[in-house]
Amino acid sequence: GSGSSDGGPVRLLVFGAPEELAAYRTLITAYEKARPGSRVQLVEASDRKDLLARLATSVAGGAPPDLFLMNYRFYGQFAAKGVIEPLDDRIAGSQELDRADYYPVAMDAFTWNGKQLCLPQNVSSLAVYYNRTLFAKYGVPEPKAGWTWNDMVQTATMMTRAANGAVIKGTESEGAALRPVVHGLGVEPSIIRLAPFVWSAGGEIVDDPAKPTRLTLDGPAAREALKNLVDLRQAYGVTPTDEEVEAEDDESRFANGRLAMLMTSRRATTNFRTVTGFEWDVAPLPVYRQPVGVLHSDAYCMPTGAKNKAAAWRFLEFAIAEEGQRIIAATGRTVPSHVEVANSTAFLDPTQPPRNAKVFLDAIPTVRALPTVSTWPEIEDVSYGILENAMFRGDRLDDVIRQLDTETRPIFARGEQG
Amino acid sequence: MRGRGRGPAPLPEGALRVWHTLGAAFVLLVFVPPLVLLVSGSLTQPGLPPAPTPQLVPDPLATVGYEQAVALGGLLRASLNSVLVAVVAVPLSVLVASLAGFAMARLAPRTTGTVVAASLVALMVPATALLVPRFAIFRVLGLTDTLVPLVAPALVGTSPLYVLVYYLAFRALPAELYDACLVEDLSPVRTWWRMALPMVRPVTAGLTALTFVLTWSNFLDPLVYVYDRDLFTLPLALRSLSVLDPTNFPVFLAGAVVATVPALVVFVLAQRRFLHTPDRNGR
Amino acid sequence: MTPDTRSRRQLRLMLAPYLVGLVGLVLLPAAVTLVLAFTEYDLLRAPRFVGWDNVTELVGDPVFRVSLLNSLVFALVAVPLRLLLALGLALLLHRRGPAVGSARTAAVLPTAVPEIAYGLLWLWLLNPLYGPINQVLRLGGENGLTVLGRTPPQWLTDPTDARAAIILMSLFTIGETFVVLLAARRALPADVYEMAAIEDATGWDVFRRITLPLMTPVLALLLIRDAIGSLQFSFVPAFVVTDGGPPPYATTYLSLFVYRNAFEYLRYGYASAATLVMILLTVAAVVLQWRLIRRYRGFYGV
Amino acid sequence: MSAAGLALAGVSAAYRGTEVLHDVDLDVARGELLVVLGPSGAGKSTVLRVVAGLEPVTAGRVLIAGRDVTALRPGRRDVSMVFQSYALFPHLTVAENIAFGLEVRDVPRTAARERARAAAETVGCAELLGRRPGQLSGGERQRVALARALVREPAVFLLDEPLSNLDQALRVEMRTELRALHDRLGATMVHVTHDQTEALVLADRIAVLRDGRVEQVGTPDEIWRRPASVFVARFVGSPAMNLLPAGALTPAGDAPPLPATGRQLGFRPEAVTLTDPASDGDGGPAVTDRVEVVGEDAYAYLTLPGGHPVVARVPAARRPAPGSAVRVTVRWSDVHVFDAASGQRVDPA
Amino acid sequence: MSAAGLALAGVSAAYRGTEVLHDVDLDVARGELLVVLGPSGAGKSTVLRVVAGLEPVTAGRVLIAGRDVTALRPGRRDVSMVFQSYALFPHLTVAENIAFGLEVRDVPRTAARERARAAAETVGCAELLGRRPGQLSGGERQRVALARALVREPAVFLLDEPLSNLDQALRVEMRTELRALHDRLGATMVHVTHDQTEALVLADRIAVLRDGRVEQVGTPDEIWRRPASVFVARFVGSPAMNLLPAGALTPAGDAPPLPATGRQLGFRPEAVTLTDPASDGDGGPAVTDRVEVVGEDAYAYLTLPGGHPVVARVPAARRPAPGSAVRVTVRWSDVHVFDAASGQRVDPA
Ligand SMILES: Nc1ncnc2c1ncn2[C@@H]1O[C@H](COP(=O)(O)OP(=O)(O)OP(=O)(O)O)[C@@H](O)[C@H]1O
Ligand SMILES: Nc1ncnc2c1ncn2[C@@H]1O[C@H](COP(=O)(O)OP(=O)(O)OP(=O)(O)O)[C@@H](O)[C@H]1O
Ligand SMILES: [Mg+2]
Ligand SMILES: [Mg+2]
Repeated sequence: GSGSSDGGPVRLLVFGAPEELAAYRTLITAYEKARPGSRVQLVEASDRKDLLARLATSVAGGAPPDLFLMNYRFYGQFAAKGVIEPLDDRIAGSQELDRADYYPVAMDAFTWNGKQLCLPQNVSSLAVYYNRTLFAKYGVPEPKAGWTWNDMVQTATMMTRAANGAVIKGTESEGAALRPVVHGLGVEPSIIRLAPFVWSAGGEIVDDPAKPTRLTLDGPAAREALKNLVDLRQAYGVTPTDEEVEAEDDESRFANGRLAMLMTSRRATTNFRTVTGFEWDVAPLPVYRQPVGVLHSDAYCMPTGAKNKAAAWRFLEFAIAEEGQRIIAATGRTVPSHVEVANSTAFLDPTQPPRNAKVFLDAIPTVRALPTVSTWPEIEDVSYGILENAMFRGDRLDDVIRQLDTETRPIFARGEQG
Repeated sequence: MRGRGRGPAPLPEGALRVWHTLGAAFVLLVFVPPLVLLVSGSLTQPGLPPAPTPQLVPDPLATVGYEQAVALGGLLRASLNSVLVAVVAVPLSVLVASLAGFAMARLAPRTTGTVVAASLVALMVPATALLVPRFAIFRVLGLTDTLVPLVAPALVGTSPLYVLVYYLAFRALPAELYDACLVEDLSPVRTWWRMALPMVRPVTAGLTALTFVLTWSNFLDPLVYVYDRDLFTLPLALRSLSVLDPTNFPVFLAGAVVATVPALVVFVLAQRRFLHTPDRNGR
Repeated sequence: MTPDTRSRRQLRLMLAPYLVGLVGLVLLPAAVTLVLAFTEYDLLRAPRFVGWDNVTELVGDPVFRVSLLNSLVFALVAVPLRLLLALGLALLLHRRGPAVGSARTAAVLPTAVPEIAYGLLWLWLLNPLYGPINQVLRLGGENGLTVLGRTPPQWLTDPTDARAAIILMSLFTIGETFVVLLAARRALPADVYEMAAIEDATGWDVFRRITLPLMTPVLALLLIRDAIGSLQFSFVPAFVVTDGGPPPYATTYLSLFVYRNAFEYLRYGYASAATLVMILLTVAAVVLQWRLIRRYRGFYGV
Repeated sequence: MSAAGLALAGVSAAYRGTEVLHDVDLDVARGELLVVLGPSGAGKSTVLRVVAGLEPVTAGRVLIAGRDVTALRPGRRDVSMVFQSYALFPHLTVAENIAFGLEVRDVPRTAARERARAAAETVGCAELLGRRPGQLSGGERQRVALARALVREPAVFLLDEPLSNLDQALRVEMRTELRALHDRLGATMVHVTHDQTEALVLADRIAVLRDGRVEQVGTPDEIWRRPASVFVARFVGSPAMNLLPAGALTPAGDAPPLPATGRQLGFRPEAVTLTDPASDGDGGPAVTDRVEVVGEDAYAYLTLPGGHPVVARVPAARRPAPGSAVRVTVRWSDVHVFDAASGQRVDPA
Repeated sequence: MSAAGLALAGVSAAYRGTEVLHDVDLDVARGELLVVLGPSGAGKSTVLRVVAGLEPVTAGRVLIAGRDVTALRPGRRDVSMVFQSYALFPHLTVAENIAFGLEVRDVPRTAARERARAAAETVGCAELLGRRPGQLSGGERQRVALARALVREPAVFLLDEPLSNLDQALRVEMRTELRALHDRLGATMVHVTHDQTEALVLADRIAVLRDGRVEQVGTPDEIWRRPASVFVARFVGSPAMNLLPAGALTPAGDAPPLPATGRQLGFRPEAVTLTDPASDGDGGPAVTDRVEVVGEDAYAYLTLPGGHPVVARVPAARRPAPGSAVRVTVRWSDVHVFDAASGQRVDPA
């Protein structure tokens, strides 16, 4: 039968904002309807940290969920420890799944020691969301494909406006009344935001993408990209200050119509679709030398200790295959990993913003993945602190780069990779 | 037994009252605003850009926050679960704590000393250190994904501190009262029930309220032990609201209000016990 | 008078549920965790014994040192403040009077707010631009400055201000201490206070010579509890409000350090070692306090 | 009367609305020792508490040394007090308890301790100085409470049954000490007791309280010899004064004729003489019900023919046997006449 | 002596290592009322606590109704007790306090309340039933404590100064009630008091305790008339017995010759007769120091030529003036002879 073999429901551990969780519930309802008798129980965590805590304790306690959804940047620590069930055999035996249907870059990101451990549900990349209404209001040309970093800085500068509509420089206004009411650009100072520009400038993030041992931001290209990122705040003042970010994060600032451009992934779309006050769209990332994107992808993984593997697999098949992908894509949350679905109206729905959704698809051929070393989450956390201080406090660039190197090196050393 | 009469007035009544009232007013001024802000914040229209000036009465006044909080967070179901846990865990916890505190006050000093030391040690153990081993225990007992692990802390009186507080309270009762009970051939349990427990009613009221709050706001345990959304308790539901973006603060403040109100009610009820039962001196 | 056998048996039975809980739910699990401090354990694979490696690594770990320092500073500042505040409130509000009832309720209200909700509330209150606190501070000032012409505190971005914010938050949740002290104060015999009144003892004398010594056992317990509690300071505020920042680790307390390592970086063994250090520290602090209290008690002889 | 040491003028007091003192007037001269007598619950302690300022008055004024202290807080009234319940500080040693009042008044520590020791010696508890109240017997506690009151030299001493838990011997001793102290200090003292001997021996004047009203104030002699009412007459003296309707017995001596109704005659057991019924002389016949022997004295409980009970004090050696018939004589000079309706004393015109 | 109601055999007891009872032997017959007398701190309360089982013995045995209860817990000893400090439950009303012992023994609630009311009436606090102890006067509390003990019918009643805070009149009344109750129930009672009259009137026998040792046990008459030691002689009776070295005074009557040293003569104030120094007759001269008047009686404090003090009881009406010279006569039949060294009674051979 199609009912779950061990009786209990398939437990799927995910995290997300309430709207995202609603999307998963939609998927599950559809599945249970399509496969009568099957039951899937959504185990909800509110954020990644909660999910990790749950996952780890339950694995340690010997009762892990049957499936969990996880970003490739964070799955390394589980992959390395052999707690994720390789899926190759099941894929091979599957009627519904064909490797070839999926973007290889996403599939590869979840390959560990040659084994396919998880199956990606989405393949996203960074894009620049922009407020068309604002651009129109101030008569600034909208960003377009192929624009450069300098174009972006210039656009951002032009879009940083005071209450009276005049262009102002955010740096002069520290602590003063003349805070910009509209900031030109929102971008968070993290490795994952920095990476595509480093690559685009011809640099590298780590010494060896397969077996990284250190961050290599000391290379000239990487250094330039980093400096330019920091200068957005320190020299041009086009991004909000840390105080302003704490007061109102970039995503809400954008949603509230006071941020002209925001660099983020597909994830924000669900939220922005609720915006009614203005029109918005997406543009590709600016480039230095060649266009490069950075991969954002989440996948379903099955713990080796799962009790309900067969049933879990059946749900996984459904979720990853065309129908499942359509359902999730319709919520706006994902750029489907299934090539066909991605190019269908389920994703490129012309009735829904962003009109330029194709930007995400166009970027896919150029995206690169970050390393999946098992200690990567720790490296991101450490470097985020350092980068934040660089961007907002204006730490000396040399110190920043040295600090990044020395503080992450031991973490790399502890890491394991596939 | 000593002590008589109503509270005396070491200061002339008038001056004393003024001082106490002034003090009380000051306390109100300091402690109430955060909560008023909580309520007023929760009544703000979500999704609007934040107001640049402080607003005590939000404009426009909106209950959308509550609607969204209830819908998004599944607050109703979660409230029900929280109530369920509290209804079982709080009385159980107070029972365990008062029984243990009483036993400690009456047992030989050596036994008591050991238990006190063990309780202090237990107080020192951070909650995070217990999650994983406890998970294993609960799994062996087949109790994960039930509400039982959320009730389990009642076995330690929710916090060993409460056991110790009971212990001190029982120990402070005049020895003659215990003697009188001995002469009346009361077994320890009955001495506890008929004499000691009624004598420390304010302590019980206070600890019940505190136990309720701790149980009610327990966040780590359900996070780790409860899988089923239908078993979520309020803090978990709130936690999922906390990932909303900041412009939606009315939604999570509304959730916070919903989660806070029952605790407040319990506190006010307990407080009434404090106020209206005369204390040991008939005040 | 030591109880007879039957009573003893009954008393032991009364103690039994608590002991079961204490051992089964706290001491045993804690022991397991502490044993894991000497292993490398990632929660996923079997633990591997590594001896003192974790501890050695801790000693050299700058993040750990910062967290430790943060926790100690927090304890040194917040614990006395909290206790004094709660004691002051208990003494102020222990007798009936107009508004006293409401004031008592008000004083425990913040404690009644579930931790997460409380964190969310403060996250909003402390918002540097739109938070009510800074909005009030800016009242009357110009250009986003306070009346005194200063920039209002950068609660979430300046390390010192952020630490202050966490302490401020903790000062409002003294309900537990307050309630316990209030109950203790109300249990004190009235005639003794009448006696003191006749002797014209000043408020200070009454406090120092009567109230304080009579309440010493409870105060001692609370002091120790609070010291313990703040060293492993329930990490929710740091977790929800500041996320350990401002960068790099301004409000990363030991508890957050432990949580991160254990559940985010899956270094459970390492986190256990930190827990071990934390517990040892607490033991040291408790023993020290105990001694001080003992000396004090010797003086007053409670 | 010399300058007022303490005065209560029209004082009323209430506990939660129930008035327990009604319009009490009392004047205690400076240096006088007033004993307050009265049945349990009469309001004796309340009087002291009102003077000390521990209870507010609902009406009237309290003056200490001529100063109106009604609105003053207790500490400002310059009184010291022994509580009926002792009110010892449980956490302080005996020495610290006694020295408390001095130390909070900033008497140097050593001086305070020295005076505490002296006071403890006065009440005979010097060897207990290092103990805590919990380790003392009842009488020892009471002595500590007394020492604590005596260690200071206030304007007024308020002593609420300070000797009730002491044995007779010690009580006599303490009584003498108290009197000596009082004479030495010239202190104003208000002393509540239910021990008649104590009251009669110690007091300059006695105030008899009944249901929160002052029934009579007078010297011990007045109280004893000229009780103002039946209540005072019967309350003071043990066994209580005999009370008969006029006519039930004809006293010996030059008694004026009395209206047969509306009057009551009172006479103490000491005023009764028993003679052999066989012997002649006046006096009525009576039957002995029972006899109580107290040391050298015995009390014979008799019944007169009309069924009226009479108690007589006789030497223990010459007590009648229970059941035996006796002849009862009462000296007229020892007889008090009261109005039967009001209970007030009626002095033969 | 009838079957033992209560027996202490070689009982010692200690507080934290300090022995306060030394080898106490006491036998109380079933239905007997034993009064324990002794100075403050003598160990009277401790005796009761040992009997009740509230303090362990360090040696010896306690028997109640012939049963060895030394190892039994208090509740199993079938005693009820009035605590010196009352030990009322502050959270219960008077009615609940009194009924407590019954209700915990599963007497039906209404029956318990009924008996509680009856007991409250016995001690005269029926109108207080709804109050809490905090709202009572000292004497009222004591009566409640007494009622709580009397409401049951145990094998032994232990009453620790149950009347100390009552006024004389009430005390006499309660004393009679207690005696009547005792006679009615045939209960064994141990009653601690420091009121001599109470002891003498109430007791079947009196045990005098001194520093944790039994000094004498005997009927009131024996204690009064044949005190076994100087201590008992002086402790019982007020003012205390006069004590002179043999030779200081020659009693009247057929006194046998006494060795001049090594003996002490004791005689009560009642045994002294004062005569006018001018009148003749035997008796030595003395000077009156001061006079205390207690109702009908007066106590004259005299000094003999050798400087020895003597107290005499005289009728108040015929008291000598302070400072006046008198002649002192003592009846030989009322004189007690004690060994000067040991203080023990010496009976003329
Ligand atoms: N808990 C205690 N710890 C230490 N010593 C005590 C304790 N209780 C009583 N004592 C001492 O034991 C002795 C006897 O005490 P007990 O109470 O039996 O005296 P008592 O004869 O009842 O005196 P009183 O008439 O004053 O009540 C006293 O010297 C007293 O100080
Ligand atoms: N706190 C109180 N609340 C209510 N009534 C009280 C309170 N204290 C005393 N009373 C009542 O007031 C009356 C007088 O009490 P008070 O203590 O003055 O009596 P007392 O003369 O000292 O008696 P005793 O000799 O028994 O100590 C009594 O009827 C008593 O019941
Ligand atoms: Mg009184
Ligand atoms: Mg005693």
